[in-house]
This record gives sequence, structure tokens and C-alpha cells, in this order.
Amino acid sequence: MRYIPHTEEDVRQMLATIGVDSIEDLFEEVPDDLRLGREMELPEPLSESELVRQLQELAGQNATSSGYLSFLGGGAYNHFIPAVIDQLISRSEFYTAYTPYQPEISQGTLQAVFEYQTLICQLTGMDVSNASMYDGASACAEAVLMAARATRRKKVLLAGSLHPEYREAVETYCRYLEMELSQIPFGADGRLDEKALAAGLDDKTAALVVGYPNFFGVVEGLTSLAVTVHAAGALLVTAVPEPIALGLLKSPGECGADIVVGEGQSFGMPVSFGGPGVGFFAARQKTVRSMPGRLVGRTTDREGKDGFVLTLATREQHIRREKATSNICSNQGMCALMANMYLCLLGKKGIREVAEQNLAKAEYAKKALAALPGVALAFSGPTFNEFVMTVDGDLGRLLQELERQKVLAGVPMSRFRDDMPNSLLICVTEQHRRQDIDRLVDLMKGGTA
Amino acid sequence: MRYIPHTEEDVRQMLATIGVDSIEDLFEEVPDDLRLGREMELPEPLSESELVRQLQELAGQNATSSGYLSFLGGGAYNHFIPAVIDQLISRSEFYTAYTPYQPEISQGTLQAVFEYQTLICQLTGMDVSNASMYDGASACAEAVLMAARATRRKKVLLAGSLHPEYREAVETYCRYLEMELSQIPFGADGRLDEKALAAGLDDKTAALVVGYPNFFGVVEGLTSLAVTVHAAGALLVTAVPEPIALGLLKSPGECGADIVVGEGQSFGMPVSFGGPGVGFFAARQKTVRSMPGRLVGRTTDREGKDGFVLTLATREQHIRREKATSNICSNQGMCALMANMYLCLLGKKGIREVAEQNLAKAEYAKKALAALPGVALAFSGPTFNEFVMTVDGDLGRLLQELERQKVLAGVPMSRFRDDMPNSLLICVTEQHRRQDIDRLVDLMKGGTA
Amino acid sequence: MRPGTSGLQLNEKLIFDHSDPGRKGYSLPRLDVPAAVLPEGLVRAEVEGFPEVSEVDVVRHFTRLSSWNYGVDSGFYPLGSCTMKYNPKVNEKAARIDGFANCHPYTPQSLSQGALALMYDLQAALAEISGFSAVTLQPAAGAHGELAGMLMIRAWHEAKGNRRTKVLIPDTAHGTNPATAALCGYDVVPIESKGAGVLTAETVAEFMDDDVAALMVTNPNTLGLFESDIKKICDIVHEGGGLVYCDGANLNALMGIARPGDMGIDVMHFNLHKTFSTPHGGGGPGAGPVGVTAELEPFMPTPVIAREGDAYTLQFDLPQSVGRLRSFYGNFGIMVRAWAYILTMGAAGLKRASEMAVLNANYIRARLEPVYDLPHRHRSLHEVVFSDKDLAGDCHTLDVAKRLIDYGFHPPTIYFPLVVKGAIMIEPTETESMEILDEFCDAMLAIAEEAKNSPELLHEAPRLTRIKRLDETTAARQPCLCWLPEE
Amino acid sequence: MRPGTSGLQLNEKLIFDHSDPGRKGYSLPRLDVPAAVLPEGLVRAEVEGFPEVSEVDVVRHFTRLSSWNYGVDSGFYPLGSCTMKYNPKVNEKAARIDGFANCHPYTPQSLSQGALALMYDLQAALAEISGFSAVTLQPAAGAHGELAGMLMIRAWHEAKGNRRTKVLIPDTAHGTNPATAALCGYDVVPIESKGAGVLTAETVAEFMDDDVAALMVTNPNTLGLFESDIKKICDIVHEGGGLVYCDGANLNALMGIARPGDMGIDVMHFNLHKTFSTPHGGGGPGAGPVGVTAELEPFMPTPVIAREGDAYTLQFDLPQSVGRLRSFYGNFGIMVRAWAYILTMGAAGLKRASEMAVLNANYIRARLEPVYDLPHRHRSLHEVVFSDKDLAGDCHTLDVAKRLIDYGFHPPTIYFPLVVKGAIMIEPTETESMEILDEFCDAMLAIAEEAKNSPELLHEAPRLTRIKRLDETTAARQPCLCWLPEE
Ligand SMILES: Cc1ncc(COP(=O)(O)O)c(C=O)c1O
Ligand SMILES: Cc1ncc(COP(=O)(O)O)c(C=O)c1O
Repeated sequence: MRYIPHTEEDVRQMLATIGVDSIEDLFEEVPDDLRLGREMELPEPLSESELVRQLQELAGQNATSSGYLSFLGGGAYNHFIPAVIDQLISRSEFYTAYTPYQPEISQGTLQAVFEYQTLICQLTGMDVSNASMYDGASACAEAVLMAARATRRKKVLLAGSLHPEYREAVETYCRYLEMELSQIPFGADGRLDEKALAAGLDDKTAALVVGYPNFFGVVEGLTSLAVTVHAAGALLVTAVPEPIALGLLKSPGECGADIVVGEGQSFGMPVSFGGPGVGFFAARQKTVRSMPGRLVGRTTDREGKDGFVLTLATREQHIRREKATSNICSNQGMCALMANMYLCLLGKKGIREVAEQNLAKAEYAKKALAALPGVALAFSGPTFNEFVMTVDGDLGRLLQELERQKVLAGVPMSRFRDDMPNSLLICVTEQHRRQDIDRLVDLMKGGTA
Repeated sequence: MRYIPHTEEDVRQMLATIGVDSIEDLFEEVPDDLRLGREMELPEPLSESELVRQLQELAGQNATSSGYLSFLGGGAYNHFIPAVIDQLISRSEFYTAYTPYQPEISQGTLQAVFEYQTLICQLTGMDVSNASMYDGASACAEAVLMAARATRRKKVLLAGSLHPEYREAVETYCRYLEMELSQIPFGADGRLDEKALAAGLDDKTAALVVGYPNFFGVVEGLTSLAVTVHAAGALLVTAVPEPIALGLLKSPGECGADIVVGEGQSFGMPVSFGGPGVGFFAARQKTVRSMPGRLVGRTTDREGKDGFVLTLATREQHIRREKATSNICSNQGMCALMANMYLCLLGKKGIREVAEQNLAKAEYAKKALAALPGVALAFSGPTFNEFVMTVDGDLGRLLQELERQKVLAGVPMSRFRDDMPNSLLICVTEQHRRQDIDRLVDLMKGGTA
Repeated sequence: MRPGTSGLQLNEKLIFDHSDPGRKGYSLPRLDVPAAVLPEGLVRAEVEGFPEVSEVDVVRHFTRLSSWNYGVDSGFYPLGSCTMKYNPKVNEKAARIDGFANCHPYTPQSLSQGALALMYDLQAALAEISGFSAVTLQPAAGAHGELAGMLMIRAWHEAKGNRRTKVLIPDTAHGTNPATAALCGYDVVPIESKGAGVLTAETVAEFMDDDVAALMVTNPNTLGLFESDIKKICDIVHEGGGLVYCDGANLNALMGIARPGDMGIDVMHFNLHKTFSTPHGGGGPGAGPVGVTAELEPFMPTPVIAREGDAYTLQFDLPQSVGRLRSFYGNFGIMVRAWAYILTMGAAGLKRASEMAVLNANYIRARLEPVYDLPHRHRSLHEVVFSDKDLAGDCHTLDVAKRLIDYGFHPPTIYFPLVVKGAIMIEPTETESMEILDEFCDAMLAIAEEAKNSPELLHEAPRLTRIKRLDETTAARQPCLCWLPEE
Repeated sequence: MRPGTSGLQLNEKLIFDHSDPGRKGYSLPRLDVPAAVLPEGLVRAEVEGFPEVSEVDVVRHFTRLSSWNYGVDSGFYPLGSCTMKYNPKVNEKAARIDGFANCHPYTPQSLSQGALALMYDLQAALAEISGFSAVTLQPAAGAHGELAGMLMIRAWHEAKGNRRTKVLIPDTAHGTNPATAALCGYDVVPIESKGAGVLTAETVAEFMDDDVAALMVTNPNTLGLFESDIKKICDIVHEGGGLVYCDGANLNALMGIARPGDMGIDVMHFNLHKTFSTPHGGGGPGAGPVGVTAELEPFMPTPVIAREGDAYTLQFDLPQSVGRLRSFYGNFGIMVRAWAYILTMGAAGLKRASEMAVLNANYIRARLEPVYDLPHRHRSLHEVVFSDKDLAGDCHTLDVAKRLIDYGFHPPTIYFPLVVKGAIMIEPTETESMEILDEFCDAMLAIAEEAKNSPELLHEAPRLTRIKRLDETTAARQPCLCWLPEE
């Protein structure tokens, strides 16, 4: 077994040193009646070449953006990933290390996290960012809990246009914490209904959670929401499932958000059937001590040299146990590192340009599709790189027809809501060439005509 | 341009420091009439995503062992490559460094080469190995030149069964050096005709060059050849295009070879349309000072710590210039590193086992194919993982039919020799499963029936 | 020869300090559609502070940063409780196969059967390894798995109309256990371990009452000791109307030997980044699947991956489900790696892994016991916990840890579990050879000697690293968590 | 802050010293056919001395070894004549695409059109960049290209019945030039450069006679100077019945500016691992394509890649060919990388690369000229050569090189070209920023100061590396080139 170095001779010597006769003896504390007493029933072990072949066959059953023209989005996005990233994250000093508990031999991880925290702050317009959360949805749930802690209130309003999986995660996290969750409807423009919001807010409200862009791809009027929410003494939690948008959209911080969370997968990570990505989490300086997750801070060493450490650990489970701000321990460090690399490569100009390309391509597609007979834009609000189209006729049939043409036209909203049976969430990014979009338009024309 | 860091402001400052007004001024020594005066006509530059797409499309036009069942060999072999190798050679400290001229910051490369040299010596049964040559064929040519230097003789006998491309390389290298090359025929067993050898040898003969296994996959009787050759005061040069065989075959050193060269691609390198692989080159201790190529030796540093350096450089072009033992400068260092890793992973047991599997699979195929009507084994001598089959009827048509079935049945010998129009060199390795071989046999049966 | 020595290393500033306006590290295709604009008021200025660097700047930056780190591939990393085993390279390759890496989570199920099949098979394998009836793969890490598991326990109680408020947790437990219980709205009742290091059935019986919803136990526990009374303990809890949660972080001691599901445990999380060899990634991502008994199946997070005939499906309709804990289906890329590991090892290989992990820990114990204080004397399983009680020269666990760095080893986990003062928690894992264990033990013994004869070597350690001990107090008092342009 | 500092590094023995009988680092499928045996007498014993190690042993071994190296990704690597530019990562990815990496060289041409097309297009691009009529991609490196080129020159002479025996080579030339000429059976006639650093037409005219087959020139030459008389020089050689070979190692100075083919040169090799950004691989592999004028085309190595209609073909039938220099078609994997580079840069990008490479060299020159002796005062192109003449404290070029290591830089090429005593040959390439050049120049100036004030810092350098200066004399006197089990 190439992963286990023990020779029989080693085993003999080691047992002798320990002073037992057999491996069996080492397990003496495991009572006989708890022993398995048979071999586990698992597939026969494979050699490396057999393994690779088998996995390649399995993987071959999955449609990907290499074989299909895909317009799937809805929380996982197909953006270009520079080759540099995989090269650099493959450096084993990064990926085979763990949480940087020993700072003297973890400065690489630590400095990288510090930079990541900084980039997230710059992008979101916030003061502090943690080192990462599991994903956008769980980060959103943690944000709700933090808002409740910070305001000592228990009621939370969720925008009806919030990504449904984010909403569900919030519900799960809050299930037994005596929180009161309610949804605020959206209008015909796909934006939050501000009247309903005003009605929903009261002095028990801890926060409003709103997507930016929201699940329909629509860009909310964040600034005015912030004003309304703050007037009630509540916090504005902004959830950003597609942070490429922040290259172009006014930052949530600038708009007045109190906590900004989101999913960082767009920043250099493959979609990977939904994970791993990285949840980002940023807040205001004054609330830093109630933030969940790890934080890296800059300090100096004994010789006065700059260095980095994990800090403010008294918020965390390993110190605070049941009083911790969260139970999170392992996070998504490697993915945060990828986001760091991606954002460094793109930089100030690149993040802008890629956002502009996403917008331009999506607008091109939106216009062309909306012009088709039997196809209509579901919402009138401004969108970034996703939009919802409503199609006359049998959407399921149409999608299947397109699949046969190796096109994945979008995510059917029926997956998430019963009230939108004929709607499709279409995502267009910098990866789509004009001819790709034209192809979708042509096929949709054929299919709906 | 992401590979060029200069901003316009940098350029301005640098020009000022230099004391010139423009970039143009820096080229003042290039006479006007030599200036190109137009833009070069090259494809428009591509962004990284466009580049990847374009290259993937191009690569998609090539048949590979992933999409085809391939029995191609003949000097480039499809063996399994452990994933470890690509991970490790992707460490940029290895692949972005150059020749280890500065040993204090090149100990990684140097120690690795020392280990490679040792592994090659152990495998070939020789005393010294150099740090690598371009490939098996050019190493073979260098071996001929070295033999001529060592013996001060000018006549060289080449086995008729030597890989034709090795023979051609020898001819090219010798073209203007007043060497006399002649071929020794092979017998019905595919082995060197020892009578013809005896007749060809004289006191002007520097060396006999023989493949091991030879181009027909046949294993020569090296020991007896060595006796005959040495009796004439000549050297035995052994060329090993498929060194996996050395896991099982008596080492050339043990058989009496004086110089052993070969192609190391089988040791962890992809076939890569024929390159890069690595030429290995090993010889006897007494001739070390007339070897071509770089050598790494062990020594100690000022503090007595063990370390490694390039050594015996007085053989080389950068010191000896026209009197050097070779003109080689850059070699195939990274490929030698891959071979090193591969051989370490396989180790004593693995190199044996993989060789035995190659033999067993090839024998299985050989027997099954030879039993087909209209198919016959071309040579009766023992073979390793390749053999030549002669097929009744139109071989070209048969091969085309098999290609349509996504099978590449072998290398037609007609590519190399006019006298074997219906023969096919078939290579079977540990990568072929029994069912793969059975498939070939079935298709050949269908095709020749 | 000890591995640690000093050599050339390269300094590297923050990426922001490399920035030069106009420098570029990216490329984009030329825009082939008309540019578009958003309504005024929605658009930001350029991102203030974002770096402008070239590709080579980025490559050198992170290459240098990496050289300041120590990973499993650098050397021995006996970080207790974390199972820092070797991360096979073929698993990395597997996760990067196009069909896995680039398959969108909302791809129609008919076009993602390979991914679903892998998950289904992994679920089944984990169930077989652990003895549970069903497994969910959704949680992103161990603590996330704890949350899933404890929510299921609570949902089970709620479904029965139970209003229990307490969860029993031994004081040896990892901090995530109480934190998770709190997140489920429970009050935590710590059980003191009182010297023995293991729970006895009697102690549990004492604590058990009508208000106890569950016991959270770790087996083997964080002292590396098997809870031999586990079966009886589970019976007591069950009889008292509670359920038993097992923190499965230490499953690497038990594969093929004994199964938590067979011990009476109701719920357990796995750490794929520990037991199943997926890399720790400098902090993550991992994956924390959860196994449950048949009784708890109705409460699993949605969606559930199921098989219908030849097809694999995602099932969303589970009325009693605790709901989803995150988006999509979990850290799929980590699952691919774990599945590759299981396929490589097979049943016998996994058992051998546990055996050798236990052998290694006991070997270290045997070699260090004469010199380091061993507070608990039961047979160790996969890890061993010493204290710093017997150290001379006013040297403490932290000093030993730092001195180990100079010797070229990653330190063990220190000061955990909390029940051992100055704990030194050593988990070698099975991928280390006797040769390496000897190097490490020699270092530990030499350090104990140094503590006697030259304690300053410990107090001043590490001396070979580029950065020496850091001022953590100032870091926490005046936190600097973000680079600012003014700096 | 200078980059060089000291930090933790890990020792590592030879892989052979890790060996333990029975340990395994490989896996093979179970044999599914009957075992076979070879005739007795053909079979060896197991390979004596081969290591037996686990996968993790191998991974750590090479990971640690790598940490003792310095590459372009580590920092500035101004190794003159070697064009150590940044190696783009996407090129590495490109070469690993299945259709390139796993295409067998004997795949039927109809099934390898993608590979052939790439080679054809690369040939055409190199021809356009250099101004030659045709290009062969077969040579594996620069020296191999020289061999191909000089053989073609000789074949051309032979075809004409010329029996010329001499090749003129300036003393600034790289060692491969005379070595290659000798390999083609020529006598080498060195041309002394006599101070000026460039060849004059007059000098060449002096040397030219009926017995001269060719002049081998490097342009820009190894001093980084453009041979401004090149056109006249070529005319003189041509008129004298000879041909001109150009060593194209320094093409990085000229892309888009001037083309060797337009200067009258007949043959030139390219170094894809220099000008076209492919990695140097710790010594190789590179690739050394050769461009020739139409007159020399008949002599190209076989096979030639050609286009027939829409199809690309390998042509073997070239009766006057010098033959093949190696197996197959060259280092194809390197060609893929170079082609990726050319496609990325485009015409303007390549020109910009040359311009910035020249700007960088001149900037270094301007900054160091006040302190370091500059023997040749013509305008530099892509590199600049200083001498150690003005160094104080009995310090020499070697000392400066070693001291640069302590500062965190890879040293320049030293003691080459031979015409400059104590040459310090600095080639920055275009991928370095002004910021890095300044760091380097500051270091060089500081070192010159140190030579005055604390020369021991230079003599004892490097002090920060794990291994200090090595005993090269003993290494050569009593060569130990191979590990032996007895050791
Ligand atoms: C005993 C124990 N339980 C739980 C956890 C939490 O697991 P994770 O970090 O995967 O969330 C850990 C992690 O270190 C642990 O050691
Ligand atoms: C000027 C010059 N010519 C020729 C060569 C030989 O090239 P290669 O090493 O690719 O064989 C070199 C390599 O360093 C060189 O610098």
C-alpha cells in the first residue's frame, strides 16, 4: 500500500518497543462485542490507473461547460479561471497545511488571509472581513445570527427575492433559536417592495436580508433600503451570490449595509457541482468582536519584524465554547486563497472590465431574447449578468430540446417556486461569445415559435 | 500585457535615468536599412480564455490513448504516469530554474541529478551516467562519437534491427566526420546475424551499436555479442528505446556493454507527439572523461556539509570549445527529473512488476494474434512488449478499418522499410487490459478473415 | 541528522505594496457586443485600494508566501485531533477532471448522473464504514456536521413533542461540540472527566435526566482513549429518552475495527479532511458528512441523494427535514477526493490505516513516556496526550512546540484537550514511517534534555524561522485586520 | 527591504537512504493475463540499489529538494545569455492538454492534424519573426540547432563540390559555436574582438578566404551589442563563397525591430526556451528550431512539415537533406508552449517585449555604470556586461555573484563572454519591473561598497544558504558521480 510505509519488519520492531505482541493487543480497550468481526463491504481496491479510468468514466457522464453551451447561474457561475491559480494553489505548502495555529511556520497562509480580508473589505466597502465561511448561504445565516446578537432582537426580514437556498439556510440555522423570520415581497421590477418593508419593520426587527444582485439577477436599490432599515434600528444584511457584480455596482458598504456576506466561487473557483466555494463575511469595525469565524491580524515579532497571527480568538469555539459567536472551525481557506489570487490578478482594472463585460453580454442577450415572440422579461428592474425570462408554452419541453442540442439555457425557476412555472433564470458571463448568445437566441426562437 | 510589467510612467522614468528620449534611441546601433519598418504578420493576440479554447480545439483533432485503443510503440510508449510526478515537477523551483551553475541555490536540481545518474547506473549496470541527453537517438549518435574517440577508430557497425531513427541520427552526426558506417543484418529470429557481425568486425571497428530490445521488440543475445565485439578491440554500444525492459532483462552492463544509451520517455513522461523525452547515457568509469554532457558530483562545502556540483566541466563546450566531447549545452533536465521520480516511486519491486506485466500482456497478445488465420509472427526471437506481425492482404486497409473503430493497432513497418510492406509493430503495455487485447484480436480476426 | 536547518528565504511585501497604476495581471477577450450601462446611482467608482500588478508579480508573491509555510508535504505534522495524513496526489487530479470540476450544480439530473452516482456511492461507503443507516454529505466541515446532527436530534425530539433543554458534553470535548449545542438552542452541561480520561456509565447515569436531549461524545475521545463503556452509556441515554451524538473526528482509529453505529450511537459526523485524506487547505475546505440511524433519517437535510432504478436523483420532499445548511449539495470536490481514497484503499486498506495509525501513536507513547508526563494510562489509540508537568527549566508546552520547529517538525496540538494542563497532543497518522517517528521522538527527547541544560533554547525558539514569536497580545488589543492605503 | 533573509529549511538525505525493503510507492492493476517468462539467461536479478520507498517519501523528498532551488518564480534571475523571462502558466496547461500530451508520434497523420497544424503554424510564425524562408522545429536545443544549421551549410558546400575546411568564429562566441563547427568536421578560426566588442567588416574581410565555409556570428552578440556591420559582413562572406550562421540566442533583443533573415544571414537557430518563454527546466528541455534561406531549404532535416491543400503532412523525401538529428519531430511539448506564447503576445506584444528587454538592460547599465567597470561602450541591447576591474578589497566576480545570493537574487552569468576578464553578464528580460531592477541595482551598489568596507562579506558569501561554497576541486579530482550502497 503506497500510502502506508510500514514494512512487516517495522511493525515487529514497533510492537516490541511498545511491549505488546500484536496489533490486536493495541485495541484491547475495544470490547469484543463492539468489534466488527468481518471485513467491511466496500469496492475492491483499485490501482491508480484503474482509479483514474473509473473516475474519468464517471465524470464523463456529467455535462459541463466544455461540452455544453451553458447559461446556468443562480449562485454558481462559470467565469474564466486564469491558469496561474491552479499552479499556485497546488503548492503543497499551502494546501497540505492546516489552520495557521503556529504562526512562525504559517506566515504564508496568514499573510494571504490578511490580504484576502483586505480585498473583501475593499470590494464590499466594509471595515473588517473574516478569513472565510463555508459558503454564501451559511455566511448569510451567520450574518442573521450576528445581527440578532448585535441588536438583541429576534425578528428578521428576508427579501422574497433572496436566493431560496440562502433563505433555507437561514431558516435552518434559526430553527431552534426562537427567531422570527418573515418574507418581504418583491414588485414587478423584481426589487423589494419598499412599502411592505416599511410595514414589516418594527422595534423587534434585527435585520433585513437582501440579495445584491438578488436571485432574479435584479439590482436592488440598496441605499434607500439602508435608510429605511436603519430608521427602525435594524441592520441591513446584504447577500452577494455573484460578487463579480461588485466590480461595477456601488459597494454595499457605500450604500449603508451593516453586514455583507456572499459567495466567492466566482473568484477563480470552478463550479464543482456546487462546492467548495467560499463564503465571505464582512462587517463594520464596531461589531468585530461579535463576528463569527477566524480573523488574521498584523503584529510584530520579537525582533520587530512585521508578521501575522490569528487574533480575537476569544470569539471562537475553541476558547469560548458554548458562548462562541459561531461553531465554525475549519473554514474554506484554500478557496479564500484562490479568491485572493484571482482578485490580485484582475486588480483594479480587471474587476471592473470583467464586470462590464458580464453586464454587456447579459444585456445583449436580454434584449435579443426579449424581442422573441413568446418570450418576455419577467422583471423590469436593472440586472447584472442574470435575468429571468418567461416563456409561453411548455418550458420543460423546450429545455429538453435545447439539451439535445447541447445547450443548457438556464435554471428553471420551477425548481424553487411554484408560482413561476414558465420562467427561466439565464446567466451570461464574459465566457460567452456573441455567437454563443446568438445561438441561444436562435434555438429559443426555433423552440418557442 | 500581463507578462510585461512596465507602466508608461516607469518607461518615462527609466528613459530619463538612461538619458535618452525614446525607446527608439536605444536601438540606434541597428541601421535603418535593417529595420523591419512594418508590423510582423502574426495572428492577432488572444486573451487567455481564447487561447485555451483555440488550443483545445486544435488538440481535439489529435487521436490519443484516451479516445483510442492504441498499440503504438516503436520508441514512444504509453505507460501509466503516477499523478505524483506532475505535482512535483510543477514545483516552480525546479522548472523555472536553469542549469545549476550556482550550486548554493541549486542543490535541489543537483541532488536530483545525482540520484538520476545513480538510478541510471543501477538500471543499466554501468558505472557512470551523465545528467541527460536530448533523446535516445541523439544519445546513440553521441555514443558512436565517444566510441570513436575512445578507440581512435572510425568504423562503426550498426545492427540492421536498430531503431531506424536512431540509425539516421547516427548517420547525421557522423556525416562529416569521416566515419565509416555499415549495417549488420538480422536473422529470421530478428536478432543480429552473428556471423555477419564477425565478418564485419576488424581492427578499424570502433563499435557495434545494437538495440536492446531492438526495433522489432526482439531481445538480442547481448552477452555473446559483447564477447565477439571485445575480441576485435571494439566497444559494444547498446541502445535501449524501451527501458522498462531493463526491469526484467539482464542489464547491458552485466552483459558487457561499454556504453549504454536509451530513451527515458517511458519513465513517467507522456508521449507528447515525440518529445520531450530524455536520452540517457551511461558508460564505464575509465571513459568518464570522454563522456558528453553534464555530470554532477558529490563534494562538501566550506563547513563540511555534503553537497553537489557540476563537475568535470573541462569536457564541455563552455570550457573546451572546439575540443569539447560534445556541443551539448541545455539538456533535458526536467525529463531526467521525471524519470528520477518515476523510478523512485516504482522502486526495486515496481520496476520488476511493471516489466513483468508488459511481458505477460505482450505474450498474451502475441499468442492470440499469431493464432489468427492470415496473421503470423515476423520473427521467432524472444520479445519484450513489442513484436512484429505480418498480415496477409492489404494492411493499410485493415488499419484504416480499425481506426474507424477507434483502434490504433500498431506502427506499420512500411513507414521505415520497403521490405516489410505487410508488417505491423504492435506494442502492449501494462495499460492494456485483457479485454483491450481481446478486442484487438477480435477486430483483427474480422479484418483479416 | 535533524531536518531543521536554516537556509535562504525570501522576504515579500503585501501585494498592495507591489501595486503600480496601469500594471495588469489579466487578459480578457475583446468585447464583441455593445457596451452597456447601468442606471446612474448604481455604479461605483473603481475599487479603492485594489492592487495593479503583473502576472509575474502574483506568481512570485504567492510562491514566496508559500515558502514560509510548513505542510504535510514538508514533513511530519503530528497535529493532534486533526489527522494530518498524507494527501494523495491522484485525488487532487481526480477533483480536477472536467466532468467533476466544471459540472454546474443545477445541471439537469439526467446530465449529472456521474456526480450523483459518486455521491450516492460515497454515502453508502461511509454508512458501511460507520454502521449507520444513512449518510448526508451536505455539511461543509465537522462543525457543520455537528450542527446538522444536533439539529436532527432536536427535530426528532420536537417531532415527539419533547421539550428537553440540556445536552451533556464531557469536558474533554472539542469546542465545536458545546458551540454547536448552543446553536441548536440547548444548554450545555459539562461532564467532568475527573482523572480517568474516559466516561463511565455511572457518571453518565448520574447526569441523565428528563431534561437531557442528548449526550455528545467523542470516540475515541480527544485523549486518544476508547470509551469502553460506550454501549452501556448509549443504553443509559436511550433509556433516559435521549440520543447520543458522536463526534467522529477520531474515526481514523477505528475503521474496520468497530463501528459507531454498532455501539448504540445515533448520529455521527465524519471529517473527510481527516480520516479520508482530503487536504486541510490551510484551514479548509473539508467536508463533514453525517451518519444517522434509521430513526433519524426523516430529519436529514435536503436534498437527499437517492437511487431510483438505474437513476440517481435529488429528493427535496422530506417534510420533517431540518432543511438545508448551505447552498447546493456540499463540498463536492472534497467528496471526489474522499471517494478516490476509499476506492484506492479498499476495506482491508482502511483497516490497515487505522491499525498503523494506532501503532504509530503507541510507538511514540512508548518512546516518550519515560520522559514526558502521561496523565492518562489507558491504552492509546490513534493519538497520545502528554503534559508538560515534568519539564525542567521553567519550560512549558509552548516552548517545546516552538523548539520542535527549530528541529524541523510541525508541533503537535497544544493546550488541548483542556483537561490536561499543558497538553501536548500528538497524532502521527498511519502515513508516517518508523524512521520519521524516531526522528521526531529523538527530537522530543533532546528537547527535554535541553530544557534541563539550556532552557533558553526553548524559550527563544524558534530561532531558525524568518519570523520569530509574535506579539499576540497587541494583535488582539489593537487589531489590525485590514491593510489601509495610508499605512 | 532586500529579499534575501534566512529561514527554516529542511535537510533531506538521498532517496537511497530512505529505502526500506518492502516499502512501496506504486500500484499496478492485478495481472489479468497469464504470467510469462523469458528464456533463461535473459533475465536479471532485481535492480541492485534501487530504492524502496512510499509515495509520501517521494513527495517529501522532492518537495524538500525543490526548496533548495531558486527559479524565476522565486525572484530575479538575470542570467546573461539565457533570457530567464517569466514562464507563463497557461503554457504549462496547454502542453498538458490530452490531445497534445498523449498523442503518439506515429499516430496516422489524418489523426494528428492538430499537432501538425500547430507545428506548421509555429514554423510560419518563426519564419516571419526572423525573416527566413523556412524553419525546422526538430532540434532539441540551441546547440542542436547549431548542429542542424552548420550541417546544412556544409551540405550546401558539398552539394556545390566545395571542400572548404574553416569556420570563422569571434572570440565572444558561446562555446557551443566552436564545438558545433568541430562536430561538422570544420577547423575553427577564432576572430579576436580586440576591444571594440563588435566585428567590423574589415576584420572579417581580413579573415575571409577560399577555405572559409562559414562565419558564425551572434547578433546581438554576447556582449549585448548589435553587430552594426552585419549586412556588410554577410556580403563579404557571401562574396568569398561562404555562408553566415547566426546564433539566435539573443533574438529577444530584436523581435519586430529587425530580422536576421533581412541582414544577409543564411541560417539561424532560435531558442524557444529563451525568446519564447518556455521554461528552462533546471537545464532543459528547450527547443532549437532553425531558420534558413530558400537556398538552404533542400538541406533541411527530415521530416519536413508541409501543407497540402487543407491537410498537414510529414514529408520524408528530401534527397539532399542532412537527415534527422533525433527521433520523431522535436520537443513538441516545448513547441506548444512557444506557440501559446506567440498567440498571446501577437506582433505588437513581441515587439514590446524586445523593447522592454532592451530598456531594462540599459536601465541597469545606467544605474551600475558609475560603479562597475563597463568595458564596451556601445549602446547595449538586451544585456550588459561589466567587469570586476574596479572592485575593491581583492573581491572578484565570483564574490559578487555569491554575495548577490545573500541579497536574495540569482547571480548573473559570470566569466562569460571570455573576452571580458571577470565578466558580469546581466540580462534582465522584459518581464521584470523597474521596482525589481532597482532592488537589484541597489544590491549591486551596496555590494561594491561592501567590497571596500567589509570584503569578507563577499569572500564568505553566501552565508544565508543551507549549503555554502563547495569544494569543486576535489569534486573534479576524485569524482563521485554515483551513490554506492557501501557508502
Ligand atoms: C475532535 C474534533 N471535533 C470537531 C472538530 C471540528 O471539525 P471541523 O474543523 O471540520 O469543523 C475538530 C476539528 O479540529 C476536532 O478535532
Ligand atoms: C549565446 C548562446 N549560444 C548558444 C547557446 C546554446 O543553447 P542551448 O543551451 O539551448 O543548447 C546558448 C545557451 O546558453 C547561448 O547563450
